[in-house]
Amino acid sequence: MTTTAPSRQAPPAGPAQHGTPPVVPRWRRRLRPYLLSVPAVAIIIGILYPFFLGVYYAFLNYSAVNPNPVLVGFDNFRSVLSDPEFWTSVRVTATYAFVATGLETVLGIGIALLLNRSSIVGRIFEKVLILPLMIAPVIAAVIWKLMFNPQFGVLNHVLGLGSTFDWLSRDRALWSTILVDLWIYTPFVAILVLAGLRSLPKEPFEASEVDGAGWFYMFRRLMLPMMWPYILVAVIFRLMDCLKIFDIVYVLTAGGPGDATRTLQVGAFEDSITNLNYSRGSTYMFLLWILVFAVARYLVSVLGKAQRRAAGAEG
Amino acid sequence: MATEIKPGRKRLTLGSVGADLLLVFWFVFSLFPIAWMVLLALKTDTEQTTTYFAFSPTFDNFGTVMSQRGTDLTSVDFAGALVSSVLNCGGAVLVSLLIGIPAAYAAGRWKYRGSEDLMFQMLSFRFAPELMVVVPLFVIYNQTGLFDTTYGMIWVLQLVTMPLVVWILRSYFQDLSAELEQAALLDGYTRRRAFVMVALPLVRPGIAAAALLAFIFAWNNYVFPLILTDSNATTVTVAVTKFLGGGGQAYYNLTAAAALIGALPPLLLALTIQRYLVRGLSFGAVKA
Amino acid sequence: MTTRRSLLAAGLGAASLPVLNACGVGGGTADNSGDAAGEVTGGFDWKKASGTKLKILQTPHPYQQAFQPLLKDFTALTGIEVQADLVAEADYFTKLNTELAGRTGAHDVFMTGAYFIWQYGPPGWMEDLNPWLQNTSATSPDYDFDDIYEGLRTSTRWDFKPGSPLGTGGQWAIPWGFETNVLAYNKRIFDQRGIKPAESFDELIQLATDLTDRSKNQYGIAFRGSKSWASIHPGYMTQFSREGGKDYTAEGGKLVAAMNSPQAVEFTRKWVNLAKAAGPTSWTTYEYPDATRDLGNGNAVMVYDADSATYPKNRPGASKEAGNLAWHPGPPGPDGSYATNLWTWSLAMNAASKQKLAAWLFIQWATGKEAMSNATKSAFADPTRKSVFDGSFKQTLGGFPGYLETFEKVVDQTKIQFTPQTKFFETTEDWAVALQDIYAGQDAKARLDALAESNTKKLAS
Amino acid sequence: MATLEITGVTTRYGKVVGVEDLDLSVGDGEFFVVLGPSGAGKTTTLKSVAGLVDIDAGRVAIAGRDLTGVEPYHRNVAMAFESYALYPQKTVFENLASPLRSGRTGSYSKADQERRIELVTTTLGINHLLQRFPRELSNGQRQRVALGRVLVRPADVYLLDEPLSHLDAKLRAAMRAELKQLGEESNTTALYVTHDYQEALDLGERIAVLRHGRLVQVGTPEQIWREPADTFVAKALGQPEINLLDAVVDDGSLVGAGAGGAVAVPVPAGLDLAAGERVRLGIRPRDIDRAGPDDRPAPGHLAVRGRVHLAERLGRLVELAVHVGDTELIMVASSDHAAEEGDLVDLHVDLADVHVFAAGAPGEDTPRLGGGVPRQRRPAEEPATGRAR
Repeated sequence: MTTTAPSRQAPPAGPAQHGTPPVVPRWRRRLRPYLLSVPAVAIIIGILYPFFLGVYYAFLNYSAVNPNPVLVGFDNFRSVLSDPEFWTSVRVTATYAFVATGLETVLGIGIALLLNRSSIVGRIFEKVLILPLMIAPVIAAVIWKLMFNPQFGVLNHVLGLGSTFDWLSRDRALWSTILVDLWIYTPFVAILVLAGLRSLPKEPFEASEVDGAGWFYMFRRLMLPMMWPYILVAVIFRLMDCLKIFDIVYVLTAGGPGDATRTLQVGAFEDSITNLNYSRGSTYMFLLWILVFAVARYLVSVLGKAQRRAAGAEG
Repeated sequence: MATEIKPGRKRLTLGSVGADLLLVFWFVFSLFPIAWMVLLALKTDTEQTTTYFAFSPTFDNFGTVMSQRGTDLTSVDFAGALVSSVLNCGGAVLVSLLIGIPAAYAAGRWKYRGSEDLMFQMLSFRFAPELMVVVPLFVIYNQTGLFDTTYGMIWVLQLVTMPLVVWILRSYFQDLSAELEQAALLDGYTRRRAFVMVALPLVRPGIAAAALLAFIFAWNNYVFPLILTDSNATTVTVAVTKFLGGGGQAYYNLTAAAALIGALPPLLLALTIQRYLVRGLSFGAVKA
Repeated sequence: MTTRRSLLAAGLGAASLPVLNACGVGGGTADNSGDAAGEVTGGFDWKKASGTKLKILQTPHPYQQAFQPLLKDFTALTGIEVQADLVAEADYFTKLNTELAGRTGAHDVFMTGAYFIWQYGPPGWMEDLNPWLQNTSATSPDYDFDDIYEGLRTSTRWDFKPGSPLGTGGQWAIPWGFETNVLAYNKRIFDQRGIKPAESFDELIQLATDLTDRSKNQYGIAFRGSKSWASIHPGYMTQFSREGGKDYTAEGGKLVAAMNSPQAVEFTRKWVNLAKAAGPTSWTTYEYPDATRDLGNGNAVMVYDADSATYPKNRPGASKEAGNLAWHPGPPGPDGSYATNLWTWSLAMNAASKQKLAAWLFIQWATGKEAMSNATKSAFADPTRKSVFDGSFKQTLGGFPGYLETFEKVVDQTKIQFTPQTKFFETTEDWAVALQDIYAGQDAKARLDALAESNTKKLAS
Repeated sequence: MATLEITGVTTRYGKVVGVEDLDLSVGDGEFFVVLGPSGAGKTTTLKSVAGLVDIDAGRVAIAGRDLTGVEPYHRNVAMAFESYALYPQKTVFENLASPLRSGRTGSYSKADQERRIELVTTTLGINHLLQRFPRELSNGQRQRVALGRVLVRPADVYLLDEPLSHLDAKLRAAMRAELKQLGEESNTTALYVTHDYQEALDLGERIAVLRHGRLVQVGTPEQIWREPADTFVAKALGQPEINLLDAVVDDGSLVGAGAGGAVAVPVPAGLDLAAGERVRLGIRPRDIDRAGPDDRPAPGHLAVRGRVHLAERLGRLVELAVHVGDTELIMVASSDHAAEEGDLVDLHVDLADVHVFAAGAPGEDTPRLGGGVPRQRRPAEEPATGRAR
């Protein structure tokens, strides 16, 4: 440096220049992430405590008619697992969860991509994208139930379906509840994906644009790999919540007609709250928990891989 | 905008119009029920199920919801429910952020033993069906005096907010180059200050998204406040459903009006937060 | 994995038993009877529990609304403050069941139906009110319990023994308001066509079908069909009983399901076909507000449900068809039976309440002559006291054609037509599911046979 | 400014080795370059010094003070990251002011800060960019800002990770000159990482060559250039790469295999090689001169004749691939002496420029035989003066 670069001046007195700097032992540095997580762990333990109690119920014969329960081992599980109604519920739950999550993911990504073009239409819609999420699902379901009503509902009126089209008939009820789920939660996926999209570095896209890559190529090869972590987080949350779906279904059909929309948690509700058979309800919920657990476990491992791949794609 | 991936302006005409049409299609579907709720909220008791679009609109329902008549119908002061909802959900999100950000940071920044397990635990909050925990919780709350209190709601809402906060933020922290904070350390800042000065502002969109979604989900939660509160800490959502009434008198118009009023706080929050949401994580040059 | 497993172990090891007891599991039924009623001595005085604060749990209902403005009178009379928490009907029992199962006494008094006693009583969640009624120190000499219709008084008594009739055992709740399940119809349309309500079930079917015109969005008759035990008890159970159906028969101390008897199958098939031919399009989601709304809007010409559920639609300005509605007992059975199923909203005391005297004073006041009389003045409710019904209530019935006649025709045969049993909700909801399955095309006989077999088994276990 | 001692440092990332058993000793005020291909552990070395990664063994000392367990912000070192690591939400000015505002690099008034930043940015040619955000800069500008954030502050050691890699050629030359001047004039201890041998030779007072996380050779540029410790070092320096010929000891000569005996150099003094032993000869392309057809080789020079197989023009220079028998020799000639493909050319090489390495399989690196510069643990007493080329 020809001029007097500051660096060449006498080093000013800084703390580092004085005495021995404090030493942080290795074990304390190793401990750091754990320390940061301690409060979270505390919350986990505190809040999962009732959950363990619920699990414990599943091994008792506790119900209103039997308030002095004893341990019955796996009796509840045997009885629930041999009940065809339970397996109907598993099928209904799985259909609901996978169809709803799948459609919401595809729609959510599509909407996010469309909004990300930042056209004028997009900019206006972006402001209202999240509106359906602002209506509590319980209320949203009530509103939709009113709209579905064949006698005075607005849907049959506007769509010209007359007074005889039953949205919640045995054949249609499941799909109609999924429709309501889509309406409420697609914005959730879209907003997560949109936030992720906006956080992507732009250089790789510019580079491949210069290389003359097509839109679809960029989407598949660049954007999707980088977006997977964000998408998967949305999918994980949606799938978990869908597997546990209760409120929308309960308001719209209470699990009917027959058992057409009797999801697992609706079944658990029937047992625990309507029938006051806590142990059977807990067994249902524990089995549901296992199902959610397994699905989440799998998705999280996929997420881990996606994150490593995304890191690769970006780095 | 960080990623304008339409190559060039060539396709602007046809592709762009088509895309806008798709958007319009979605938003008609998305907004119609809300528009219909607004109409419903403007109808009188007799019009609520007998008219579609032609009726004489009135704003009385909004007034009724907030008035003593609303309180008589629901046993809850709606304005009070709004306040406790804001306190419950705001508090819950705040606690989740305070506790969740360090945890998300730790999980996103370091691969340490058990980090994946811990993260999975956080997620597993959401596995348990609410009905499974709510009966034991009810007893515990009554024994500990948390029943029908804001503190109790903040605590139980962690089930809703914490996993969202931690899991959304972890992705952001993972995406954030560690070298930025390292540069700050070498600039002479402590880890905490480096975190606050460098990492935190950069994950702000993530924090905004997580906080907003957590707030909304907490706001919309129904089973917990239904069981764990009465009139002191009860929330807007529970209060809204009370307008559905019973005994053959259902006030759909009041329910819609109440739901719309009840959607205002999260809506205001969303509008405030929106500018953080659209700002990208990378201000352009996080990565080389 | 290590983390999770150890967490699980730690959680279970530390948590299980102590809290379990606290949760009510293992508590048994011994702790509720106590002798709270016996502890009250001396002369009766409304002010005996002055200064306490009472919490009551209610669901919005005409009865509740009628009493809401009167609560301050109670406070003035007794010095007891009342916090009345309302929970929407759809969620009422979720909330109530959780509270009772938790045995925390969060609410001292709660609204309940008679069927709930069958389920809440055996675990000891409800206080037997007999000792309170007997204790002259706790009960005002003016109370006159026998003024309450006898059918109602017995409907809230049971000894919890399967097969035992109602009216035995403890008094678990005091009836507060009640409903008979009868036919409400749109008199304007009937008059237009110059027709009269049906006098037999088959005639009703024919009439309802004739009145149905889907292109004009008008159908003959609305009744509940949703997936709930509550779809069985009003119109269905009433007509079921009139047509000779029984839910269970007692055989050697055991209950055997009889909802698959030939009469029951025949009636059920007709009932479901009626729903198809002349019922609401979305019958399987219909609860009573839906049915009464359609009546009020003029979509449904008749409703077979509780009289007090249809009543509010006839109040001036309350609905489109207000002023056009009339009541009829519904078709009698082949043998002329007007057997009618009863619903009563009653007030019960939480066995875990910590201020039982105050709670009793409230129940006593709310079901007493004066308060009930005042309540029927300000808003409508079928009062449970004969003196009130004959007194202030009859005067409000002027604009309600056929209401009083209907009431008087059926009231003597109005009682709970169900056999009391501790799995009422489970088995009755299964019944409703069976109706939905038949509605969806399953054979009535086969489906009801399966239901009966399953319910017999459930009651035996 | 201070000395820097790295003793037996091993840093691993899980099972992946960053650096292993690294010993380096940098003198007070020395401009020390670490050279190596990517993945050699260069950046890990810097981060180990800075305390940004936990070292698994060994110690780092600055000014004689052991820094084990000392937090980065207490080490008083500055680092320019290869990724720039500029704070995206801050302007260039704020980025540069950041170290001055932390309170750990001294205390500066607002005016002090502005003066220092002005000086540095003027030197780096970025003083017109102060109010811009990093996203509004080109990569070259970003890199200069990153360098500025180091130079703006005092530090015991500057750690510079490829600080010139993203500059265009012209700017790089200019910046290199600036840095060189900095190194010479100031008393700055600097650890400078690069994969560019020219930069290393140009800037380094001494150079350490790393491979797979291990130290291969330390020395002055002269030593590294003249006496590469092994074929890896030899190949790392110079473009085109050094020619390596298998040879056999025959009658006091090293005879290149496959060249039909055309390449034969006497066994250097002090090398004890038995007849028939296999070695490798290393000849740098630039050390091969093209002679005129009648030029006689000077004493101590090797002369061979070959046929030009390929001629590739690289600006002013031409790279020639010359076949001598079955052996290909790469050489660089100035375009004035350009030869056409197919021409016969005479090549002269100073025998002093012929390096002898142990024999090895193709692709295997083998050590220098004799005359190798011993691995040094102490810095040279006097600053190296020689500069290769």
